[in-house]
Amino acid sequence: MGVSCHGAGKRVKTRFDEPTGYFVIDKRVRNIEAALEGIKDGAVILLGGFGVVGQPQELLGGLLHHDARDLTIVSNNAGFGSPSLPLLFATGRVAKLICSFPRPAPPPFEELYRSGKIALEIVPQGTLAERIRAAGCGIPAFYTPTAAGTELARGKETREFKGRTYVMEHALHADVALIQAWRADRWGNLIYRGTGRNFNPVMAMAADLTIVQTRHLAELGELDPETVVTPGIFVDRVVQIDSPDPPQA
Amino acid sequence: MGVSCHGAGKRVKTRFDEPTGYFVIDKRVRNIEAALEGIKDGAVILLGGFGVVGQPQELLGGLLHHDARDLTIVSNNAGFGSPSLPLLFATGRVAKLICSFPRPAPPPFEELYRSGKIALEIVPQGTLAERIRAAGCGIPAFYTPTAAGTELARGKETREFKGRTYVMEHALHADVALIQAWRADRWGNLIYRGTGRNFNPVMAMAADLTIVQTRHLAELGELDPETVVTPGIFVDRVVQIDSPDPPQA
Amino acid sequence: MKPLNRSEMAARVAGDIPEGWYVNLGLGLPTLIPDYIPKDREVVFHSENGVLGMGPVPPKHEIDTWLINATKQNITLLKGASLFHHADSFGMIRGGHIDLCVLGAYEVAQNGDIANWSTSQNDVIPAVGGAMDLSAGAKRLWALMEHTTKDGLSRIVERCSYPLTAAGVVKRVYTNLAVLDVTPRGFEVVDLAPGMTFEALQSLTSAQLSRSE
Amino acid sequence: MKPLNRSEMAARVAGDIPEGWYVNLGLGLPTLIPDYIPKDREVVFHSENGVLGMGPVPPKHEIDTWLINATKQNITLLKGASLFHHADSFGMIRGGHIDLCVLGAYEVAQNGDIANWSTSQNDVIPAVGGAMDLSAGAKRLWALMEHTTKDGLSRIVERCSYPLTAAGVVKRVYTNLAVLDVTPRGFEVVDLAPGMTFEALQSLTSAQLSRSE
Repeated sequence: MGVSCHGAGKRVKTRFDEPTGYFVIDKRVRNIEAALEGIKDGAVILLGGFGVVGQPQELLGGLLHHDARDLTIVSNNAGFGSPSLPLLFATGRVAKLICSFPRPAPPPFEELYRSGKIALEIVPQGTLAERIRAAGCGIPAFYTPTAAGTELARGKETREFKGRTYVMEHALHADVALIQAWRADRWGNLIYRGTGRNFNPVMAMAADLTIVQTRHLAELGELDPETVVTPGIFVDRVVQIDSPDPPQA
Repeated sequence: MGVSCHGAGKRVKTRFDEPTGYFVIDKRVRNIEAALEGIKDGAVILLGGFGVVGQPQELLGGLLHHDARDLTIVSNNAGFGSPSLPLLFATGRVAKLICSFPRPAPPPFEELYRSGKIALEIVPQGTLAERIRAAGCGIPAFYTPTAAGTELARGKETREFKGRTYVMEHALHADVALIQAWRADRWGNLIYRGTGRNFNPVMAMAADLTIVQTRHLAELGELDPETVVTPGIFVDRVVQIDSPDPPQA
Repeated sequence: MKPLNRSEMAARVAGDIPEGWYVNLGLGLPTLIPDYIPKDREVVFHSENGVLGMGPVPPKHEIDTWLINATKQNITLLKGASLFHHADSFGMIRGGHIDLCVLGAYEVAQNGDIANWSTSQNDVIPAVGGAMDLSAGAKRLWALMEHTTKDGLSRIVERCSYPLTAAGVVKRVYTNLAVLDVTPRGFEVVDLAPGMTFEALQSLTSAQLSRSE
Repeated sequence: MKPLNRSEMAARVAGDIPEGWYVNLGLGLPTLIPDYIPKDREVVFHSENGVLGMGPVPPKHEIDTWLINATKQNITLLKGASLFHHADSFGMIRGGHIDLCVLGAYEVAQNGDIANWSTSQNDVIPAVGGAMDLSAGAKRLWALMEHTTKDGLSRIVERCSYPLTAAGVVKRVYTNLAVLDVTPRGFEVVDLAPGMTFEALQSLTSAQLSRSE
């Protein structure tokens, strides 16, 4: 006997722990470069944060020096107040933004948009969150009352339930999610801080490759199981970054 | 000027607090009778718990002495190991059970089922949880791969997305939810214990009247905002009960 | 006749919000409302980026920059507050758990249509945020807005000319000149600014008004 | 020929689970698997009632009765465990985040169909639990079962006679007699119990078997 399925778990990082002789789950990576390894041209990237709070600045900064092109970025905002996202637009490597509120838009985005060099898909904020959650939860489509009877429902299938009109919306799955957490352990369990939570937990569920920058690392067992917000199952890589607090708003 | 909308918020319990002279939110009620007041004939009742863990035994016990008839109970189990649910079935006041796993069924349920006196709708456990969440979140229907091609999808609409067949499922809304929490405050914020969480948080969202029995009351501000599982907005009534821990399994 | 100023408009709305309501406030004018809620009433403010129990803007030296509201101002948390993620937050909204949402608007029509997200002009990047979700999901939607444009055109209209945010959802409109209910018979005047008459209001309003019974 | 006993069957599966996998185990036989995972491998067990990082059954005096698994046995939590509600738990399952689910079964067919929830007999109350969600949602579904009924009828079949739990989802079957892969060409024998031959196995199996290449 002895057919092995070893190594088939592409999502899970394990390592041989010399002192114990055990094969353990360890999703920590050394630096931002290692965290962003393997992002491909044409990737759809979920970007956590609401404004700058909870937006993974250093991962975004790393993406500036990456060579992946033709990216689709999914983010609630277009980079207002963000040090890194406008610079990423300026590289010309973002082909499309899926967004609920791209105002006020930073200059590079505004310019690319006006000259037709970047595509923009406006999605109502709650529909955006629910489409991402649906992708994470194996729901290919759902119905919502949001946007029924408006321009944003144009061309979309609608349906009546109990006399009210609803719009069918599809799951929004991604290749990569870039997440900011407050504390994380080697299994990838995450806890957020304040309103830095926002889109991060649902985005963490909805990508093939979920990459987390965390302010603090915790020992396994330090995070209370009752208070973990994102269970490690959704996380592929964790990099610890001494990022500054968000600026005063 | 002075058109008042006062009192229109039927879901919210407020009271005049004499010492401060303030009108404050206070969802606490004195006893089980007050907690269960107003449940009507024909009510659809969501019942929290997985097995007996997280099942609100004392609220269920109170329902035994209630006069509402023709009830529909939505519960993961049919009362195995539960002191109260089998007794409720025995009253003959439950017309229908919506359930994922009614085995082993307690004698009164088994008998009523065999004699056709109680209707049984079997729903896959994940579909049950998602239908309840959908009701709480304003999603009238969604698609799931679960049960596609099986007896439980018979008569249901199906649809292909990217070559795979999915079943359309509808939101499961209720008149009443009976919830067990570990700690609660007067705003109705809830924290659960261990696997007592189970269906309780989604059920709390999906009923017109959400009634909570809690083991402990907390002062407002004692529950950490980061760790509240059910925000008070979903809760109508809270009764503190010195209920025993679940029995050894 | 003296139109209400911005503070008076916010105070006028605040006075109508009963204790115990869960309330979401849109960008702009509505964000002034919490300052005018009578101090003896507990009202719970929701911010769609994941906060229930939002407190006032803190003094500079007490700011926690990890706490912002939907307008991206720093906020505080009241005792009893809770934090949650975006899908849960919009579940509250879409699921009808928010008692009241107060939004600014470009136009409100007599059938309850609201337009507040896009002026359809190509020189402005469109942005909807949570306005469509809130309009479709809250138990009650009130609009808070200037009665007319700077050029004197009525924003209270028979039919919206701008793209809709949601159809048939506004229950009440608070302007600097009046309070109007949206009824099956169209706009009904509930209240007038000091010195304003029904006739004068009608002359400034393109939609037909009726008196409250 | 000596068929594997229940412990040996569980151990046979356990040996094939690599470190780092997230694994959900169905009722019955599969619940024995964790005892046989090699101690040097971190495997994370999921229980659909809201636990990730389930540990072994505790000694009596250390039981926390608020912690149970899907079989409703008291459990422990490992370091790194997390707790969540039912919709989140089945989101993990349906969303394809569970690497492996091992279920018991009445029958598995050569096209990957599995029947494990109902025998269609009127004298048993039907009960599905999470079996359909797990079958449809896990990345891989393995079945762990006796090769034949007590009466010697094959449970490895051309076509299921009992109502399906899910269609076309089983990747591998572990029985007391063999390990079979479900392939586009039907069942392929991957491994045989000690002393068992391909021919003897085929004679006990109603579906056509082929040899692994």
